[in-house]
Amino acid sequence: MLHTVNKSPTERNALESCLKYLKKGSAVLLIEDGVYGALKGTATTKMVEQTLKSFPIYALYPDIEARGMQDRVIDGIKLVDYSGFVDLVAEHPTVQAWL
Amino acid sequence: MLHTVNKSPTERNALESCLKYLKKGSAVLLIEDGVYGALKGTATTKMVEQTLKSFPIYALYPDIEARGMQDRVIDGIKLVDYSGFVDLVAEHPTVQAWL
Amino acid sequence: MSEATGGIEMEEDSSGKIKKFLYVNRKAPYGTIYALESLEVVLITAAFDQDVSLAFIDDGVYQVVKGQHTKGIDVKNFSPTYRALEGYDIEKLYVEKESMETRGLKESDFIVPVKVISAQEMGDLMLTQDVILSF
Amino acid sequence: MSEATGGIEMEEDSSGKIKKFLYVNRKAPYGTIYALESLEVVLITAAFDQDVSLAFIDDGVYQVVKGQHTKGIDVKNFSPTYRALEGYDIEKLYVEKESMETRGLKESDFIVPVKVISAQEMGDLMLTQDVILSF
Amino acid sequence: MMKFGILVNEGPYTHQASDTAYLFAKAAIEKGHKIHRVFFYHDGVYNSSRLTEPPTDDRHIVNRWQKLGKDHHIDLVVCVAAALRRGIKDENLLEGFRISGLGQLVESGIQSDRLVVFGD
Amino acid sequence: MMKFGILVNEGPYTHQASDTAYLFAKAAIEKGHKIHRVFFYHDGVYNSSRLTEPPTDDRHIVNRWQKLGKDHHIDLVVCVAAALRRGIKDENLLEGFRISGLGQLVESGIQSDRLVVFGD
Repeated sequence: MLHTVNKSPTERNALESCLKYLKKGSAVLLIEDGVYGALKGTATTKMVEQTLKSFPIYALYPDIEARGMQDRVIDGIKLVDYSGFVDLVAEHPTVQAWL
Repeated sequence: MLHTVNKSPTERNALESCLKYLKKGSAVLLIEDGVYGALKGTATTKMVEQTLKSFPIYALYPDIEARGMQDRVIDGIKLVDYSGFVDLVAEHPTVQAWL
Repeated sequence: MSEATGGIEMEEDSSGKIKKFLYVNRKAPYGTIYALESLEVVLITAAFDQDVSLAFIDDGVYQVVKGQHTKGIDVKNFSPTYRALEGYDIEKLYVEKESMETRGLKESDFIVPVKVISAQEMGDLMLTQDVILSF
Repeated sequence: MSEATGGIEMEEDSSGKIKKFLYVNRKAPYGTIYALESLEVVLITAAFDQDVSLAFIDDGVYQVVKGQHTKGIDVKNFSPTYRALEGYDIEKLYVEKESMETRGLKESDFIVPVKVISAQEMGDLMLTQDVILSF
Repeated sequence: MMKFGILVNEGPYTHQASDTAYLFAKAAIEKGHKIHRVFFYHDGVYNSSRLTEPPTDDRHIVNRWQKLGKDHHIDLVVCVAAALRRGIKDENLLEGFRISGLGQLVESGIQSDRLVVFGD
Repeated sequence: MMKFGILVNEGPYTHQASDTAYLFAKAAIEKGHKIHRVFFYHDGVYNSSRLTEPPTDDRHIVNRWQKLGKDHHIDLVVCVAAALRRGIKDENLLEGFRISGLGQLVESGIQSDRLVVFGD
């Protein structure tokens, strides 16, 4: 299943909570303020890199770019546009929003 | 000065952040979902008890009661009603809301 | 909750189709309206004879705590509605264990019978669902 | 930001009184509108000849990061407005050090000159203010 | 006796901010303080819609502000810029509220002894 | 080709949810998928106000939904219970949206291949 996270991990617990529920076949898509979870060198980088070893993590590039974070994305996180977002939803049988 | 915090400390970083800025004469008032920060036996209890040694912490009783938390408040946290909230604002030269 | 049940229209053909709906509640009550309005959707979903489950995780576990008295904030106490869910055949209420424990709560603190399960089990439950709504 | 300056009315007598206004920005831009609408208040406050300071703490530090390109989300990029503040004699912009560092940012990442100060110093700054607005 | 200004940043029902602000204002008045103005900003502008119709067993947040304003001569000001982008205009504004500029908020900060912020 | 339902839980401008939902819907349509319904709940109901008037250099979120709905036969449904307590009625509802019950959301969950939630 696909988990979308739209909250900054330094303001709220949505990302950290989401990661507890991942299962085989799960993927995470970071959107809106959630893209701050895709960054290198922050307080939450280690947690995200650890997750990347077992699960694919995507980030919505238009949101990354809007926030000026284009040069800071963790290696291994895949960038998608809205079209890629649609594909991810279509590829996974369910989608859960972590609001 | 008076700091009001209206966010749950297990959802957001408002309380933790607020506590970093306390100075001599500062007081903290927990309101709305912020009253979850006034509880015993939670993940944030220790942080709050530590702060209590140096600064007064108040909690809005109507919000505690609404949430069914009346028997769980940390000893030393002072309970106030809306009238007491008004007094706290009047007693301190400024008030800052941690939203 | 009379407004909640208004406006049921089944003009489109969805008869017979039964899906598994999971409502994920992660927010505390009263500070925001999400808990109340989520409950309104839950009741409607049951009226459509769907297979409904409710998950309470993170601050969502506070929604089902006993002893809520809201007179002082002049807001309606909607927690008794959780007890009414049984009458709508909604009996699958799950509380995530770690969320409960880090908030100093135990099973006897809840206003309704809930099943306390681990994050692992909750993750498995999510996988079995057709539609997941979170508020 | 033309709408922001609409509706200035000084019919009541507040002439001569100068207070210290501190705007505390704790939220990231674009996910919510608070950063933008906070900036609109800041500009108006300057038009009233008040003594304005801006504090960026927690995710608020993201507001003043360079290189924002918002075309892809179809929202207006308002970050250049921070550079225009100087023209309104708003020059006291403070970034809290720990908030900056835990987000992997450094002084050269900001779109405007800011003073990076510790939480201790920020606490002292707050104490000297008359009015504190946070969004 | 003090003069308070109040800022409400969130809409009715969705967040508790408007409820808390109201109960604070009422308590302040009961204690003999003066609320000279309530300024509605961000989603707070939704507190002024005359079309608001909550369930009959629920509090009516909008009418409650209107009555408090009338009874105690409180200036209820809705920010014009915030209101326009959220669909609040004279057409759906409840009597007792007025739409004006952000300058009214700044003035409230200048003139009041305390400006108290309620938001999300 | 899939059939998507969309749920929007937040109002325009204040949160990015409505923007993201719109851009998602547009991309889905461009890829040949079908959006059969957008359901507006919670503060999402504010996305339907015909009185909305953003600054001229800003996107018009409400009109944008209307146009997408018209061009691609998307059912734009505003929850009646959520709308009433927030001051959205036929009186200020933009043409192209309709007010109906929560059953429409459940139906969307039943009938669509995916229900995608955008909120705060």
